[in-house]
Amino acid sequence: MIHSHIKFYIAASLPAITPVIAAESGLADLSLRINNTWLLVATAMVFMMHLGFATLEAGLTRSKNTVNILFKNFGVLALGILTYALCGFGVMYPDFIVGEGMEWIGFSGWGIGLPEGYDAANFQTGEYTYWTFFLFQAMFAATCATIVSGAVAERIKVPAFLIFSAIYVAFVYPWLGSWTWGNGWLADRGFHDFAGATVVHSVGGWAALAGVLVLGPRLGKYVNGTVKPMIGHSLPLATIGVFLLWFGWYGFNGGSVFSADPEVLSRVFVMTSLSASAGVVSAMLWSWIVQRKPDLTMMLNGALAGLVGVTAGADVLGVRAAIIIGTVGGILIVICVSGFDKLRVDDPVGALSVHLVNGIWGTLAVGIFSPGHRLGIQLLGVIATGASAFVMAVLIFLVLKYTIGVRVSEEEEMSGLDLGEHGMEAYTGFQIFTTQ
Amino acid sequence: MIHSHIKFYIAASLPAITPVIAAESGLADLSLRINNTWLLVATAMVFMMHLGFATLEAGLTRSKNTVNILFKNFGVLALGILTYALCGFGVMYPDFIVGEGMEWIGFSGWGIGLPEGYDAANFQTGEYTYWTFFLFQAMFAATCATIVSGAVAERIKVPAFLIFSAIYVAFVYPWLGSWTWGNGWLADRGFHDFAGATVVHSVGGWAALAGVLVLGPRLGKYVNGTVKPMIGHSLPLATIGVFLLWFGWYGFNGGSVFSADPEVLSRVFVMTSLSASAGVVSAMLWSWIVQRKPDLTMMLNGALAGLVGVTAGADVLGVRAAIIIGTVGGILIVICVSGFDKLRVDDPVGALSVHLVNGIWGTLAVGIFSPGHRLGIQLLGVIATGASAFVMAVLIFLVLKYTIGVRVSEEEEMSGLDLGEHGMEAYTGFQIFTTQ
Amino acid sequence: MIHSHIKFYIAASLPAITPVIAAESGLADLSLRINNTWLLVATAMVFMMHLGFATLEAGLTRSKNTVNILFKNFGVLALGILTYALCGFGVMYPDFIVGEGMEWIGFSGWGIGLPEGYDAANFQTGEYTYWTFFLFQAMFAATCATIVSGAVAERIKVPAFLIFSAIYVAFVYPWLGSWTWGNGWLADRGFHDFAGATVVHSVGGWAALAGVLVLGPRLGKYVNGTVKPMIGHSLPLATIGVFLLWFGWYGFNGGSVFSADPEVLSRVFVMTSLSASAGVVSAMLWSWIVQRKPDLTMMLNGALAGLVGVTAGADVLGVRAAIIIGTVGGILIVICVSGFDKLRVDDPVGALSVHLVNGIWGTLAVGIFSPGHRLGIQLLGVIATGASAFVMAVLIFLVLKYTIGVRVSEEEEMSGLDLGEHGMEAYTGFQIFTTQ
Amino acid sequence: MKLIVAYIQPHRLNAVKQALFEKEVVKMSVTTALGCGQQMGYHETYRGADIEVNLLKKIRIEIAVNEPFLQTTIDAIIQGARTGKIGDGKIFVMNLEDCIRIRTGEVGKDAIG
Amino acid sequence: MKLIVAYIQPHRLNAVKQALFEKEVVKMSVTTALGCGQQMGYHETYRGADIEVNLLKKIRIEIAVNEPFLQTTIDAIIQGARTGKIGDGKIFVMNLEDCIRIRTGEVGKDAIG
Amino acid sequence: MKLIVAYIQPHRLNAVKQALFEKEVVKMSVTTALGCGQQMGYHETYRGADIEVNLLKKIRIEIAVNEPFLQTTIDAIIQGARTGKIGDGKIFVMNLEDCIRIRTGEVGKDAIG
Ligand SMILES: Nc1ncnc2c1ncn2[C@@H]1O[C@H](COP(=O)(O)OP(=O)(O)O)[C@@H](O)[C@H]1O
Ligand SMILES: Nc1ncnc2c1ncn2[C@@H]1O[C@H](COP(=O)(O)OP(=O)(O)O)[C@@H](O)[C@H]1O
Ligand SMILES: Nc1ncnc2c1ncn2[C@@H]1O[C@H](COP(=O)(O)OP(=O)(O)O)[C@@H](O)[C@H]1O
Repeated sequence: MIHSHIKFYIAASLPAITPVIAAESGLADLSLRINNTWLLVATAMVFMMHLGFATLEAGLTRSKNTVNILFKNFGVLALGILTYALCGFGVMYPDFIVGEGMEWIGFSGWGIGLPEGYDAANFQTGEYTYWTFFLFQAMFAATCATIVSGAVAERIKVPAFLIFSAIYVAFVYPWLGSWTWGNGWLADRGFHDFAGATVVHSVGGWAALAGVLVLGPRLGKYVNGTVKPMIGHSLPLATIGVFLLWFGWYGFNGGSVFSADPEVLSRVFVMTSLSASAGVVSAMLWSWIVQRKPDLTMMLNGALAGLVGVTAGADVLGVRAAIIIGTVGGILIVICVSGFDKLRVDDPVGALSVHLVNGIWGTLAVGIFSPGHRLGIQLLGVIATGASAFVMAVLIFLVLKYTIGVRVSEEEEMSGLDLGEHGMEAYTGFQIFTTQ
Repeated sequence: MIHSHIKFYIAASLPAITPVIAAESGLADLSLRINNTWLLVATAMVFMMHLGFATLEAGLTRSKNTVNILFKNFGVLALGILTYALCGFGVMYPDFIVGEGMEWIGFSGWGIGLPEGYDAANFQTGEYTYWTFFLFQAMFAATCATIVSGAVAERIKVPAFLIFSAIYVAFVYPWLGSWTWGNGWLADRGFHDFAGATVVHSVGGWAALAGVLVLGPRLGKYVNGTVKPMIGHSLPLATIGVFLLWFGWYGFNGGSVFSADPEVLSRVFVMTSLSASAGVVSAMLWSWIVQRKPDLTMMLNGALAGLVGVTAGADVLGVRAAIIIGTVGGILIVICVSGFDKLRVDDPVGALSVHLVNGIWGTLAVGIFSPGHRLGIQLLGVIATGASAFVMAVLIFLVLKYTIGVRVSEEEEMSGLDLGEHGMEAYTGFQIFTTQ
Repeated sequence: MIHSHIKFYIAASLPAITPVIAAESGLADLSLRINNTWLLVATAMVFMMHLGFATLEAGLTRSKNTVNILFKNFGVLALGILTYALCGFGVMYPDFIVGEGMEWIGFSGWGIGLPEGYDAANFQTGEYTYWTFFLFQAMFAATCATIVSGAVAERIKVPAFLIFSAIYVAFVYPWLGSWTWGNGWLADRGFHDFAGATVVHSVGGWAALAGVLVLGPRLGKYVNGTVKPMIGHSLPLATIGVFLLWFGWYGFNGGSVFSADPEVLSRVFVMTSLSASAGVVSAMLWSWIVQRKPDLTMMLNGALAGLVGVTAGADVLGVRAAIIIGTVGGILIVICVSGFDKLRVDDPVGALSVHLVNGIWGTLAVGIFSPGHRLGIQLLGVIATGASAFVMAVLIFLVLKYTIGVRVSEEEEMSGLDLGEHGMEAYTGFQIFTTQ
Repeated sequence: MKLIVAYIQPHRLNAVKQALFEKEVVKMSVTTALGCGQQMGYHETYRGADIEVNLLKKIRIEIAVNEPFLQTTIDAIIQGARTGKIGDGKIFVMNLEDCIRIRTGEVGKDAIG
Repeated sequence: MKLIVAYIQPHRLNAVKQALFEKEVVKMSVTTALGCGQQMGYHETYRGADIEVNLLKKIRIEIAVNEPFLQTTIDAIIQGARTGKIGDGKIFVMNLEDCIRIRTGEVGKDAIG
Repeated sequence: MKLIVAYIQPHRLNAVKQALFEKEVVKMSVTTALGCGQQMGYHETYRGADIEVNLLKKIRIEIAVNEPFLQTTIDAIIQGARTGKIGDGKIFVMNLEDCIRIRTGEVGKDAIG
């Protein structure tokens, strides 16, 4: 360990024979070094979003399903990374060379790895290595699957969820993503989705909607025309989750700059912060007016609304637009959370209001506020991506429904998926009312 | 996304026509790139301190007030960022150009934004962009408000807290801060407060003291001359909080270097760690002696004492001084927590002992241990900033008290602010004694 | 604060008189700046692992011992940093100049600090400063002690644990570590342990085994030949812990590159992620088969198994090897957790299966999968380091046993160490069955 | 006056409350409990080791009633709680000698409702 | 011997304990409970939906006493618990047939105190 | 029929269950409780302030039995719970007037077991 770095250092400083050339290539080398390191730090931050999702979703659901939701969120991260490595990455970025080193899996061309003689560092852009790019993308892919987890919580069978996630991350998400990020037809038309309000969040949101519709509402949620709230069991967990998501979003949006360019990167950080803050304050005030008391869970979702919304255009929007996007997002949350309930669309954690609705809103907002982009194209991207995502998600869920089944038995749902699916309790020893 | 970086890269490497000049400007560009990226990472780490405060304060208070404290800490972050953008930043750094792009708010010169033709990147110092500097400062401002939250917990009305925080972040904190950091009169006299032991922590601590005094102690805390402990409901939450605060402090102190200068930055990291560690060990031993058992909550506060203490001089102090500062800080915690109780100053989370007392101690310690600084000037800074902060905080709280009221009703206090202010419970389903 | 950076900036850009030389030295300076900053960020990430250990171990033990485990994990971090500064660092890196500035402690040559006239920045390698190197190493040292904490949980006396940790961090860990990392005899023979699968994890694991054997199993764990599971009280806490450990591992492995070299660093990130993911999936499937339900706690340990395993060779292994290491690790977890129970080796949190078993497996795997390394040497390193660690740990524990005693009284164990050692409850007010 | 103690399945509480409300029995006290009954428990594994779980989550309801309400109340509880599966629970009836409303000091039959 | 069961407001527990201690009733057992009584509950909103909360947090105290202490104990509970507001709670009295101290095996009146 | 209520030390629950099972008393209901008894509590400090802890964690067991089982059950509880130290707990016995099995509607002696 203590020796190993020395060779790298020498590599960087030795070839000083022709100083000017050395300085030139040294500059490029250092530039790569900075940008790549930032991107890896950003990757680790996006990783934290998965803990954020896990705790947020656990907090907003009932204690009898907590092990299950932690399981799903943790499992889908691992499964997502592996699936994306095996196949998703190749689908999403057709121009990247992949496939060497994994022929043993049975399908040449799949998997990740550099062919002999290629250099990960100066692989394509000179701003980051092949490996960095893969991992950052893999974290995004897993995020998309995690969004579904919360919406289908408290009733989906574990195998159904895992299979759905694997297929979605392996094929659907990367295929749709390639339209915008893989030099596809939406990119060609000028569709702008900076860090994935549509490509990640809406695509996840549409799958969540598909899941919710195929599964139906939780038992006892809508009784005789009234909505029976099923209250989340731990708001500290939920709050921890949103803080971590916000933290991770600096990596999610900041990493999407794909370099450490000071001007752009710092703008992205500021716009992200302002939009999130505006989402919090507007959801707070709006829920205060509508529900007569300021609702913590609405504020938490409000922050996420602002974050999702600004994701589409954090690189091209100004202070005013960021604040407006967040403010509208916060209000949308309060409206949509009850709105979906009125439509009997049962989304335990507000994933649809956050990721789907605000993913759409944020993507359109780029067309509204950024002079360089057209609302029509933005709308096209939203519709094309959304419709495809929804149709495919519904298809997968329906196939699962009529094969292995998607929903746990009534009895299991009543006693909780923790006992039913995992034979475990989240809080052993605690005396807890599991009457809901 | 995949394309967008290319232009930045070209910008950095293309103008290689006159190599030497290119190397020169390339070096400056890369230097900016590194420093700015570090500062943004540090900003995200300071962001985490807000989660730290939220969980620490929630953990050290009773479960019937948990939603309320999470609400306050989460809300004040968002409100703080927005308020600081709207006005605080302009007050604190009068030399920075602000105000363009936000005239719509109604007061020209307020808000943030760069005038046409300015370049955020090489805005002033060449070490970081305008936007980076703003956001880092905004996180600090919100920190100051969050300190108050814990001390006034379990009895303050939500509107009173939010209004106080907004005013404090918009005017008081930045105005006092400008004396030291905005090229003000204390800076001129050589007052040294590296990362804000006085400017942030004491200023927050004085406001906390003002709030505590205006509010009075919690019902049932001091009965017939005896102190009735009101025990925090979740020490895991509290412990998570302190770990996160310590983590965030690397960004708080490390970012305050305002560059990635290796020598200074690494010293700051080490001194921060040593002082915090010394605070833990000394609070552990001291509480072991005084209370006959080692007290986890004292250790947690002890770590924070060391962190606050070293904040004033982490850039100029050595190993020995850092350890002494932490050691004294840990002892101060154990003494002051009971001391404030004896004075019937009811601070549920120990915010005064941590931020106020150790903010003062750390600032003075610079005068004691650093040859380049004078104790007299340090004392002057402590007194001038402290007195002003305290007087203004008392004034604001008194105005609030006699207008909208600052304290919830006795009945609400008994049944808990979660139900009273928010109509929500933090732990739905759990059977919890809310007898205190 | 706002002024202070200016001098550093000048230092970096001014000496441009002879441009070529300036560019040369500027490049070296910037390279140092990047690498050093990355290493400090990695240090902060490793710091987070301590929160990860604290929450994981708290979650997997019973609520009546939660304060105690938080105390131990928090205290050992502080104690570890101080002890390592006082003496461990000097033992581990005999070639580094230490000892100045701490003679007051009573033993010249101990402590940390730079002699007059030395420059921390270009101290040895030019890739990071003296201070950075120390702090990164100190975090590792504390990690080693923390591993023990979980295995001996729920029955060890606080003073015994603290004294053991201090001695282990001060002498045993650094001495054994110096063989591999301090230019010692194992390094000379080509033993490869990239980031410490043996040097940190196994060394911690052997100490854990020693502690478990000297202490004996928890009361009521093995009754009449059957294993009575003592179920962890909070799986959300445990899950948070593993997420944080995974996050921190990016710093643990990534920092061990000891530079921001893009190629190596990004490979290390990817291999770390793949191995962890494979560990999760394989532990999930394996526990599903063996226990008939997928076990969240096994998955959590499975992730750690993958992480520990890949730690030995993340810099030299490929995609395939990383996935195999994780897969085997996940299966090892499921087998070993029950295996140790069958041997009546009572390890409440699975620390032995994770750190000891997978530390060994990962170290050997380097010999299997990396062409440049020999299995024989790897085995030699495992045995030499392991045997020495185990013998010394047993010795220390035995001395403690026959002097101050290592195990709490039966009565205290029944009512919980939180009351016995600390006079505090972790969850005040909650109605909890403490019947186990 | 009688004191009724009923152990029911947690998820039947709402139905029981509903059934009681319909019979205008609106006063009751509820706690959680662990119960061991005919439902002999089940086996689980935790980290590979076998666990015999024979204390299952139950809800304990305590209702004080005047005699005329006794049967109605019992019937309502049964109606709300019965699923026909093992574990549905038990109802216990004890004699209640006195009842006092703390607020007013009322005693006996008047205090119950 | 009698068994007293009292439901009180959570935050009156300290006052009740105090009042009992003054009357030298120092033995008791306490649990949390949810209660539904005259205090008909209240409405809340959670994420925009209406919740009817009619099970409020209460404290359940169980005290076994010998007859001579019965009235004193009841009075002390009332003294500590009464605020005059709806929700103050109820006291139930049952006959206690036997009482055994596990430690010594003492039975009856001697075992209670 | 009798209703037995026993307060025991939490960590004796397993032993009590074991002892009861051996006597074929397999039905019971268990809750947590805080108890104040001869064990007069102890003093702690929290953040430097003194706390008088006099409500200690206990387990409350409720068992309905037919008369012939009464003594066996009591003996089994004592056997499982006794350590000889203060705080071992108490057993209370009340008359049980009726018992109904919700699932089948059986009443009385048949419903208990
Ligand atoms: N004899 C008893 N004493 C105390 N509690 C009992 C007794 N019998 C049953 N219970 C309670 O009732 C619950 C349901 O009992 P069970 O025998 O499973 O019901 P069922 O016979 O309707 O299937 C048990 O879990 C326990 O809490
Ligand atoms: N008939 C009853 N059966 C069981 N518990 C009761 C009954 N009446 C009251 N309680 C308990 O007493 C508590 C207070 O009752 P409530 O009628 O609100 O008191 P008050 O009449 O003094 O205002 C209730 O929440 C409930 O727990
Ligand atoms: N008179 C009583 N009324 C209600 N509960 C009691 C009474 N006496 C004892 N208990 C319960 O029994 C527990 C043990 O009582 P204690 O007097 O400490 O037992 P022992 O006399 O065996 O040492 C108490 O904590 C309390 O929960």
